[in-house]
Amino acid sequence: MNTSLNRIRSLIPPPLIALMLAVFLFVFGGVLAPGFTNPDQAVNIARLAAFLGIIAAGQTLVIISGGEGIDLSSGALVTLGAILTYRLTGGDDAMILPALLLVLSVGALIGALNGIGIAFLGMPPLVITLGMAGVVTGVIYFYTQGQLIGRTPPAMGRWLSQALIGPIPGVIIVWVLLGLGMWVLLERTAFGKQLFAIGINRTAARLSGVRVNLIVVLTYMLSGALAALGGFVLLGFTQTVFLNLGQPYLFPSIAAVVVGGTVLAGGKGSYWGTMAGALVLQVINSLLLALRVEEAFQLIILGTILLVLLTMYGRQRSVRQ
Amino acid sequence: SAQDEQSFVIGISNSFVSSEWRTQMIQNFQDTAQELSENPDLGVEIELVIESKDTDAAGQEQQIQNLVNRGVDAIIVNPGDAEALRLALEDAVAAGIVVVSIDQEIDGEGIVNVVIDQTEWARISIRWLAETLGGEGDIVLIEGFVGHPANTARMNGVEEVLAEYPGINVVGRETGSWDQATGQQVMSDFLASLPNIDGVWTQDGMATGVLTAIQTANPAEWPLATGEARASYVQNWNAILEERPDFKSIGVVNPPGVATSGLMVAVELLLGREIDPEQLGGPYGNTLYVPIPYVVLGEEWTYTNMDGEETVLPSNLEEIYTEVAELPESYTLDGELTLEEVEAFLLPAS
Amino acid sequence: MNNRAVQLLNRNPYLLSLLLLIIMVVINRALQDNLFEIGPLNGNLRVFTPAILVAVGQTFVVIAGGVDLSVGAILSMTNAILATQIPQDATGDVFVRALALAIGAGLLAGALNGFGVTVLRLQPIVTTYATSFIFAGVALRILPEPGGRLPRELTSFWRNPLAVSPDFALPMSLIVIGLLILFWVVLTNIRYRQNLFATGSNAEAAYSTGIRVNWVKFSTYLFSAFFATLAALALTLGTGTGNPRAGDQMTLPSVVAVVLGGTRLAGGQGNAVGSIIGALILGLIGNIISFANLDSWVRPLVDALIIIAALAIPGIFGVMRRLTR
Amino acid sequence: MKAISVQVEKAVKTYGGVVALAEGNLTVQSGEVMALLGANGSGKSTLSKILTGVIAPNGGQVLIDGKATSFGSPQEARKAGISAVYQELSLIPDLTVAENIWLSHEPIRGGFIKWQEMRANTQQLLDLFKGLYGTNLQPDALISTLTPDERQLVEILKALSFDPRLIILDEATASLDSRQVNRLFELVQTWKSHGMAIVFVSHRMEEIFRIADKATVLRNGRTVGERVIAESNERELVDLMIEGATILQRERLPVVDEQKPVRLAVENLRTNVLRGVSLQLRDGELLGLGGLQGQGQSDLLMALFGAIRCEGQIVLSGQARTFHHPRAAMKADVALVPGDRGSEGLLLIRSILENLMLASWSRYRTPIAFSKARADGGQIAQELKMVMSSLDAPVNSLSGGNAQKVVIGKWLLRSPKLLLLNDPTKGIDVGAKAEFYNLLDRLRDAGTAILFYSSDDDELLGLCNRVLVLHDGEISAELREDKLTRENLVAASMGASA
Ligand SMILES: Nc1ncnc2c1ncn2[C@@H]1O[C@H](COP(=O)(O)OP(=O)(O)OP(=O)(O)O)[C@@H](O)[C@H]1O
Ligand SMILES: Nc1ncnc2c1ncn2[C@@H]1O[C@H](COP(=O)(O)OP(=O)(O)OP(=O)(O)O)[C@@H](O)[C@H]1O
Ligand SMILES: [Mg+2]
Ligand SMILES: [Mg+2]
Repeated sequence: MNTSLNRIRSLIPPPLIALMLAVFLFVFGGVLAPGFTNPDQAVNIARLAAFLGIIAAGQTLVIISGGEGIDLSSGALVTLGAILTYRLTGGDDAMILPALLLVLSVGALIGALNGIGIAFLGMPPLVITLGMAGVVTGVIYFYTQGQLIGRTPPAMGRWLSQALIGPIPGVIIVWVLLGLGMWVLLERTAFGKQLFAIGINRTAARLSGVRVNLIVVLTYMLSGALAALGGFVLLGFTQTVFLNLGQPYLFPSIAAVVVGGTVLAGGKGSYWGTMAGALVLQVINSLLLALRVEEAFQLIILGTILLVLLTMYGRQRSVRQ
Repeated sequence: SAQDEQSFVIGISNSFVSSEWRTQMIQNFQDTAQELSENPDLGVEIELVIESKDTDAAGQEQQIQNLVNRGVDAIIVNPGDAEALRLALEDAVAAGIVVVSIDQEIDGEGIVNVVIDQTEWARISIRWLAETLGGEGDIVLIEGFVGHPANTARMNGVEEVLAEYPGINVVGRETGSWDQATGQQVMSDFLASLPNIDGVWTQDGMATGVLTAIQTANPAEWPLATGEARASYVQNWNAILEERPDFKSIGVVNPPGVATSGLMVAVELLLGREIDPEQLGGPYGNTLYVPIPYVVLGEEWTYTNMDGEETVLPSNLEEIYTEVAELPESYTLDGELTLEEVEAFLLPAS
Repeated sequence: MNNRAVQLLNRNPYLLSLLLLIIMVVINRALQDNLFEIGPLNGNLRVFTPAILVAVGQTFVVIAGGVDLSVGAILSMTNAILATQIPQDATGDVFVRALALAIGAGLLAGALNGFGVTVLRLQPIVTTYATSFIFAGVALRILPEPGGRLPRELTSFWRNPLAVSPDFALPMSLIVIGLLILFWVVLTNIRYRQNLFATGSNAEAAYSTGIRVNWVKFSTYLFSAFFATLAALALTLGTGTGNPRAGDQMTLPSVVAVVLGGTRLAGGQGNAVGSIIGALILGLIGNIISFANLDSWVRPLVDALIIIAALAIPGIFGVMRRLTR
Repeated sequence: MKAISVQVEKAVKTYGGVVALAEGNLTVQSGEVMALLGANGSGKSTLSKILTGVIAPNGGQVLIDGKATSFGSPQEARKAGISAVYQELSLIPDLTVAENIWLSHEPIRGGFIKWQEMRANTQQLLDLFKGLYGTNLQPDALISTLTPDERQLVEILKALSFDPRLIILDEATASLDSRQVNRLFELVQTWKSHGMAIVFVSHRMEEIFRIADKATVLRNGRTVGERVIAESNERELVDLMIEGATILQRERLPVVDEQKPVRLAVENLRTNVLRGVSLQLRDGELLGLGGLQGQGQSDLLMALFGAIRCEGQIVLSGQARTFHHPRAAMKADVALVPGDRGSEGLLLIRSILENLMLASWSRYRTPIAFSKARADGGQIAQELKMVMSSLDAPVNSLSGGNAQKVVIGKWLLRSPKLLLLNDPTKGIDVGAKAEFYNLLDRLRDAGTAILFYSSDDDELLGLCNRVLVLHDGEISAELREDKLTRENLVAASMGASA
C-alpha cells in the first residue's frame, strides 16, 4: 500500500489530487443527494471557495516561508478589513478604492509587526500571530466600541458577490486573477524563489545572499495585506459586518493550504494547490449540508476526511528508512 | 437628600462581546443605572462594575469571583453556560449578594431570572411563516448553536407549532452558529442544492445573512423568510419593497432592554423589596418573564398562541422604518419595562 | 547584566517566567487586597486549574517536537462523558467507573493522535487539528446540550478548601499543583525524560541511538490527552456540569502558556513547571485587568498587549544581549 | 570480550527509484580492522546503517556469528554488540555531553538516573582523549556549544560506551585534527588487541594504509572486492573504487608574482575566535589556510563574506569595506563555498536549477527570464561535468560530489573575483576531488584570488601558492616554497612558529 501510494503521489501532484477530489465529490454528491450536482451549486461552491481561497493566499506564503510559519492573525485581520471598509466607505461607492488602499496598508502594517517579532525577536510564528490576533481583536473593540457604524457600498455586492459575467460572480474572477498573480510571485520572481529558499534552509539562503529577515517580514506583510483584502472581499458577500466575521475562516484557510499539498514544514507548495484545497473543503461542506447530516457527525466526517486526505500526501519521512 | 441615599455597587458579568445585541445590552445597563441614580423617588446611587469579554464558563466564573471579591452588592449575569455558573452564583448568593440572571434562566438557590420567553418568541415567527405559506410548502430551518439553551427553547417552539401544520415539510435543517456569514453560506447552499424552497425560518442576526443569500442567488420565486428586529434588516426590507412590493417578512423583537428590567429588579431587591411569588414562573420557578415588546410586520396579522388566545398585531413597518432609518445598521429594536411595570412583579412595599 | 545571570537564564528559561509571575502577583496584590485570603486564593486557583493541567499535558507534546491542537476537544469530550456518567445521586463506585471511562476515552483519543503522527507520519499540527473535529463531534454526540448535574458532595469536595486544621485550610487545587510539580521532578530523573528531550531535539539521532522515537512521540499524545482528561475532571467538579464545547477556548491558550513557561516550541527544551507558571500568568493577567477598572472596550486590547509583551520578553533580552556584546 | 564475526550478504537498499545499495557484501571478525572504501554515494554509510539496524534493507541478510539476524531497530543491533560512529553524528544538541553518551543506557537505580555516576563515567571516557580537546568539553557542556571536532570525539565515546564487539567508524576522522586521529588510532589498536572488530570508513587513503588490515571496496552500491592491505597498494584500491581515476601527483607551486594586483588585504581582523589576523591575497593566487580544526579558519572566511561580525580592516580591490550581510560581499564579487554543504549550501528538496540560481535570480529580471536562466544553469552544469538526470531534479538526488558541484556552480555563475573555500572537499571522493583541483587551477589561471581552507594537509601542500597556518585565532606561520612541507605544517598547527 505504501509504495503504491508513493507512486500515485509521485505521478500526480497533490494540487491535482485535491482538484480531482473536488470534482469527484461534486459529481458523486449528486448520487448521494439528488439535486446537489447542478450549475447553480457549482457557482455557489466556487463563490464560497473563492472567499476562503483569497483569505488563504497569505497563509500559503507564510507556510512556504518555513520556520514553522503560520499566521493565526489572519482571521482577526479579515474582520478588521471588513469593518474598516464598512466604516470608511459608509456606503459610498466612490470611497471603495481609498478604503481598499487603507485596508491593505493596515493589513500590511500588522503583518509587518508579526514579521518583525519573528525575524528580529525570534518569536515562534504560532505564538506571535496568535498574540497579534488578540491585539487586532482588541483594536477592533476599541475602535468600534462595539458599535458597528457604516454601510456597504452597493457596488461591492454587485461586483463581487452577485452574478457579473453570465452567472459568474466577480469574486471568482478576482480569485482567478489573484491565482495568476500568486503564481507569478512564487514562480517568476526573485522574491518567490528566495521565499522557497528560506522555507528550506535559512542558513544556506543567507549564505547565498538572501536577506532572510527582509523576506520574512515581507512575507508576513503580504499575508496581513491579503487577509485584510479577504475581509474587504467578504464584505461584498455579507454586506454587513460583525465583530467576529473573520474568525471562522482562520482554521479552514490553513486546512485549505495543507490539503492543497503545501508542506507545513515550508519550502514546498503552490497557491493553485490552495485554490484546489479551498474547493475541496467547500464541496465537502456543502455536501454534508445537502446530506442533512447531524452536526456531530458532520464534525466527525470532516475530521476523518481531513485525516484521509493528509494520509494520501501529507506524510513525513520516517525516522527509520 | 444625598445623605440618606443608599449607594450600591452592582457587578455585571457578560461572557460574549462579539455581538451588537450585547453591546446594546451593556449600554442599557449604563443608561438605566444613571436614570435610577437620578430618580429622586428611589434615592439610590448606583455604581456599575462591568466584566465583559469573550470567554468560556471558566472565564465567566473568574469574572463572578472577581466581582464577589470586590464586595459588590449585586451581580447581574448574562450566562454563557447557565448550568456551569450555578455553583459559583449560589456561592455569591450565600455571600449575601443579590443575583439576577438575564436572557437565560439559571436553576439556582436564590437566583432570580429576568428573561423573555424564548419558546414563545420563536412560536410567533414560525406560526407567521406557516400561516403565510397557507400551511403548505417545503421549508428549511437555520438554527443557532445546537445545544445552546436558548436555541433549544426556540427550536422546541418551532416544533410545537409545526406539529399543527402537516402540510409543511422541513426539507433542511442546519446550524448557522448564530453567525451571519455562516447563516448566509448555509442558505446559499440550500438555495443551490434544494430546487424549490418555499420558506426559511431563522433567528437573530442570521436572518440578515439569509436575506443577502436570497438576494444574491435571486431565484425566480423568492422563499418566504422570517427576519429579525434589527435596523439593518428593517432598512433592507424597506428597500426591497420598492422593487418587490409583495415581499413579506416578520421581525420579532428580542429586547436587549431585558438588561434594564434586570437591573431594576436587582435594585428593588437591594432596597429590600420582595418578589411576588405569584409572578414567578418558568421551569425552575424563579423566573420573571418580560413580555415581548412588539413584532415588526408589513401587514396586520392575528397571532394565535398555544392556548388559542388571539392577538392582533398591527402593520408597523413604515412607522418603525422612519424611526430606524438613520440608526446604525446594527441597532436592535428594543423595549424595556418601566419602573412601574417592574413594581408589579413585587410584593407591596411594607 | 552580568554573565552568569545571562547564562542561568539561557539554560533555565523558565526562571524568566517565574520572574514574570512574581511581577504579576505583585501587581495583582496591589490592586486586590484580599488576593491571598483563602476565599479568593481558592477560587482563583480552582478556576486556573483546568488550564494548568492542559498546559502541562501540552508541554510533553511540545518538548517532543509536536503540538496538540486537539486538547480542547478532548477536554470537551471527557467533560461530556463525566457529566453524563455521574448522575446527581452517584455513589463512589459510579464516580470511579465514570472517571475510568473518561480516562479510557481520553487515552483512546490520544492514541488516535499518536497513531496519526507516528504510524501515518502526519504533521502533528494538522493531525491534531483534524482529530479535534472528530473529538468535538463525539462530545456533541454524547452530550448534545450543556447539562448534567454532579452530586453536591463531589463538587463541594473540590470547590472548598481542605481544612487542615481549624485555622488553616489548603485549596484543593494547590494540592494538585504540588502533585504536578512532584510528578515533573520524578519524571526528570528517569530515563523517559532523556528519551523525550532527545526525541524533540533530534529525532533521527535519537533513533540511531536506540530510542524508540515513535513510542516516545506516541506517549506524549497520551500524556496530553490524559492531562486534558484530568482538566475535564477539574472543570466538571468545579462547575458540576458538562458542556460539549467546554474546551473550545482551552487549546491555543495552552500553547501560549507552554511558551510563556519557557518551553521551546520547536522541541527539545522545556519544563512542565514552567507551563504551570505560564498558565498562572495568563490567569493573573485576566485578574489584573479586571481589578484595574479599565473601560470594558479597552480590556481585550490591554489583555492582548500584555500577553504579547510577555511573549516578546525573551526575544527582547536576546536582542539586548546581541547589542551589548 | 566475546569474539564476533559479522557477515553481510547481498544487502540491498532502495529509496523509491534510487538504488543506494545494490549488492553489499562485507565480512569482518574480531581483532580485525576492515576498511570500507568507495566513492561518494557508493553505499558505505548505507551498508553501515544496515549493520546497526538504523536502515531496514530491502534484501540480503546479516549473519552474526554465523546466525542469520535481522535487526528491527538500533537497540537490537546494540544487543548483538554492534555500535557505530555515524557520519552525520547522532548527538542531541540540547542534551549535555554526559547525557548524550549515556543516552538510552543511563545508569539507574530503582528507575532513577544516577547523575553523579553518569558524570564520573563520562569523565573517564573523556580521559581517553586527555589533552586533545578544549576546556569547553566537559560532562555537563551542552553539545550545541561544542566545536565539530569535540562533537566528533563525543560521538566516538558514545559508540564506545556501549561496550561493542563491533564498532563502525563512518568517516570518524573527517573532522579530527592529526593528533586526535593519532590518538584514535592508538585506541583502535588497543580495541583490536582486545578482540573488537572495527569497520573503518574514510576517504583519506593515508589513514587506510596506517590502520586497516583489510579493505572492502564498494562501487555503485556493489561490493567489488576485498583486499588485504599489506598486499595491496593505493593504485589498486583506487582503481577498484573508481574506474579510470587518476591520482594527482602535483608539483609544488611557486609564489605568485608580486606585480599582480592585491585583491584582498586584511588588517588585524578579530571575531569571537580570531585574535587579530592580517593577510594579503593577490589575483591569481591560491592562498591556503591550515591548522587544526576550529582555530578560526571558518571565522576568517565567514567574516570576509559578511556572514559574521568582525572588527578590523578589510581592503578589497583597494577599497576599505565592511560587509554587514553576505549580500554586500556578493555584490563586491566575493563568493563563499561553505563548509557544510547540507546545512549551509543547499536547498535539498528544491531543484538543481533553483540551487544554482539562488544567488543570481535578480539578474534575470521580473518576471524571471526562465529560458535564459535554464541555459546558463545548463552550461555551468556541463562545465562542471555534473552527473544528473535533469536540472529539475531535486538536489538531494545527487551524490555528495555532484551536490558539491552545485554549491560551487552557484558561485561560478557570478564569476567571483575573490573565492573563499571552506574545506570544500571534505567527504568527497577521489575522482570528484581531482576534477575539483582542475577547476581550481583554471580559476586561478583566469586570475581569481582564492582563499582555501582545507583539513587535508595533502591538498594544502599540493594546491597552494602559500599557506597560512592558524592556531588559536592567530596566524602561527606562513609557509611558502621550500618551507611548505608536511613537517612544518604539522609543527605550525601545534602552535610552533616556523
Ligand atoms: N540557521 C538558521 N536557522 C534559523 N534561522 C536562521 C538561520 N540563519 C539565519 N536565520 C534567520 O535569519 C536571520 C538572519 O538573517 P539575515 O541577517 O541574513 O537577514 P537580514 O536581517 O534581512 O539582513 P540585513 O538586515 O543584514 O540586510 C536570523 O535572525 C534568523 O532569524
Ligand atoms: N534517504 C535517502 N533517500 C534517497 N537516497 C538516498 C538516501 N540516503 C542515501 N541515498 C543515496 O544512496 C546512495 C548511497 O549513499 P551513502 O550515504 O551510503 O553513500 P556513501 O558511500 O556513504 O557516500 P559518502 O562517501 O558521500 O558518505 C547515494 O546515491 C545517496 O544519494
Ligand atoms: Mg541581519
Ligand atoms: Mg557516507
